Amino acid sequence: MSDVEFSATRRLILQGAGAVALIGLGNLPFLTSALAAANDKYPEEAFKQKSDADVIKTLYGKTAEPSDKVKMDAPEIAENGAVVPISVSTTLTDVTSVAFLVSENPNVLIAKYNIPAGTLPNVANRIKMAKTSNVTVLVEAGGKLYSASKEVKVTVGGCGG
Amino acid sequence: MRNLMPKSALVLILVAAGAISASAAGSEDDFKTAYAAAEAANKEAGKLRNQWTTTANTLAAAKKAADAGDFDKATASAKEAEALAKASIFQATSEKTRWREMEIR
Amino acid sequence: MKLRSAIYLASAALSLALLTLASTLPSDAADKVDPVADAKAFKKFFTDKFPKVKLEDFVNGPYSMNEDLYKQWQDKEQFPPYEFSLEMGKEMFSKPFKNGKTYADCFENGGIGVRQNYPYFDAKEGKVITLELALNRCREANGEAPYSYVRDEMAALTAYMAFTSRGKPMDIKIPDDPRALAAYENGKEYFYTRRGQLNFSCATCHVQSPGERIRAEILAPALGIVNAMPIYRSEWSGMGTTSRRFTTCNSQIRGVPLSPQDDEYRNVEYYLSYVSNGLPISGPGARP
Amino acid sequence: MASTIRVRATSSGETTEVQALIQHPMDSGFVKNAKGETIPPHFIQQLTFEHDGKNVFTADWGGGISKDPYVKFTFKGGKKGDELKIGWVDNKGATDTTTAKIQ
Repeated sequence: MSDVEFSATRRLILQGAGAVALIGLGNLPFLTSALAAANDKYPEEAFKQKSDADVIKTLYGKTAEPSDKVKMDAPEIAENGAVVPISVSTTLTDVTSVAFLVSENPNVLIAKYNIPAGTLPNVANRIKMAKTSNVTVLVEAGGKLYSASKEVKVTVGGCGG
Repeated sequence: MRNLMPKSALVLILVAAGAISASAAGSEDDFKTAYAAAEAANKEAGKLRNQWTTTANTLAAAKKAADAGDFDKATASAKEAEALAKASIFQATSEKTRWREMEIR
Repeated sequence: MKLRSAIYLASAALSLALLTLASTLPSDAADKVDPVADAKAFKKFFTDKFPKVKLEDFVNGPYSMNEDLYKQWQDKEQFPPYEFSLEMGKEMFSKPFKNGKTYADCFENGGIGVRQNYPYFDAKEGKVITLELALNRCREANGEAPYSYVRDEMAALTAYMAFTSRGKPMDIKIPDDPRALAAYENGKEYFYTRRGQLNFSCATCHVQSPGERIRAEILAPALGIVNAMPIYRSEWSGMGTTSRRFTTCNSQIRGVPLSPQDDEYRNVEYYLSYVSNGLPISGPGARP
Repeated sequence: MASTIRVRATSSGETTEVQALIQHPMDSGFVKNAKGETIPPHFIQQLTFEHDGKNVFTADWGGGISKDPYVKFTFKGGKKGDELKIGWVDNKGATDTTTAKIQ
């Protein structure tokens, strides 16, 4: 990979992050190639949105339809808002991405996972929740957008996390 | 959690409340006297291995008010701190035998 | 018995007077120190209170009392948050001191699989030695500065030593020595003594109310609570030692904590560990 | 310094389940420290997994992912002994990469 490509990829990933010290990054050729291969720009704008609707609009530009084929596994009461285990699985086919949204967090979008062909649409992660909130998972499949939501109660807020 | 505050807590609160109401308008001397008494009581609580964080906080508040020249407030805080320290002494003393009431046997 | 109810009913002043009297009486008149009976009663109390929880599961703290929590814990245990601390502990444990010796030189069996024997009563010194204290003494004996008892390095070392001892039953011994019995009894007294402005004892939360929520936290049962140490608490966003647990418990009830490893803390650990004898070591643990 | 990335990848024959845990503060930028000062945002933005020269999973993360983040996913294929390459980059430009063998 040439230096030109390298720095172009860096700029893509780090837009807005300002000056970056490129020291001790010995392993970068793989990383940049991997990130370039993902062919996905980090959705900086979507991560700044303050409502479910704005996240969905910024990230996908279409509306989501609730589906019982999207299964979200989340606790009723989070043991601590700093670490809430949440996972998704779906029987939908041709899934290209999934995303997790927490309506009451200062920034609603938590994570977006890009699912290439050959990777199953099952993802688990641990998220922060500031307070009791609706949690929504979006599944992009066959060019359409599906969703499932659940309220998770939080008694100890996770913004301290 | 209703049962977590046993009767002795009421006693402690009464002890504390009685002492607070005794506060009076104060000069710097009043403050110094009250502060010294509070510190002495808190030191005794320390010997009993039972100081309260609230005593330390109230002592600090008293000192802060005194530094700002508000001796009324400083004296009142010092007296409150003394009451808290005395309540902690009472607690430590009575618990010397009362702890057995809770024991699993 | 009469004395006890009298105190209960007496006014503050009167009870103070009575107590002065009481303290001059031999305090163990009716209460001969009997650790074996204590441990039996302690286990019976918890197994009666939570008939569905298996004895060995009490070491899993609040997770043993609540299904929703249990599931979240299982999810977390797939890749537990104490993983990094554990690795750091393993690395630290094998790295030689400046004099070339290692922690292994200070412990029986090279420190592997020995967590269940701590704390122990040292007859020479006449006091209780905890694992945390033993680790710092090991450092000092080898010319190294001791670690803070409440910080990450101590948590990492004890996490590793607990991990190598997982599943081994807690095995605390009380030698036939009046000083050992006195230390045990002092630990028990500390455990049940109410303190702080909130007037809570350790037992208020961890005997009377395990499984219940206090503010937002679910309380752990006292039985087996030490078997899981050290712990990664989500609330702390990090690891905590037994020392950290004791001192923060004290400040939460508005009591000024003692210094880590003061007599009372070592003794209460001795007491709690002894009454949890037979339950497996499960540390390092993860807690809300 | 040890890697910030821990990976467990297990093949069932048909699929490979991958779990990763990364040491990172994941500061959201909404939290104040003890002095009342806001802790500036510092979080991983992108995490990628590559198997056999092909991307199998990419995570785009914000500050709402927990400290020391964890993720689990499954992909078709992958044999025991195969290598996985994992790398992340955060909002300050720091990165780390590692490789892990499928068990």
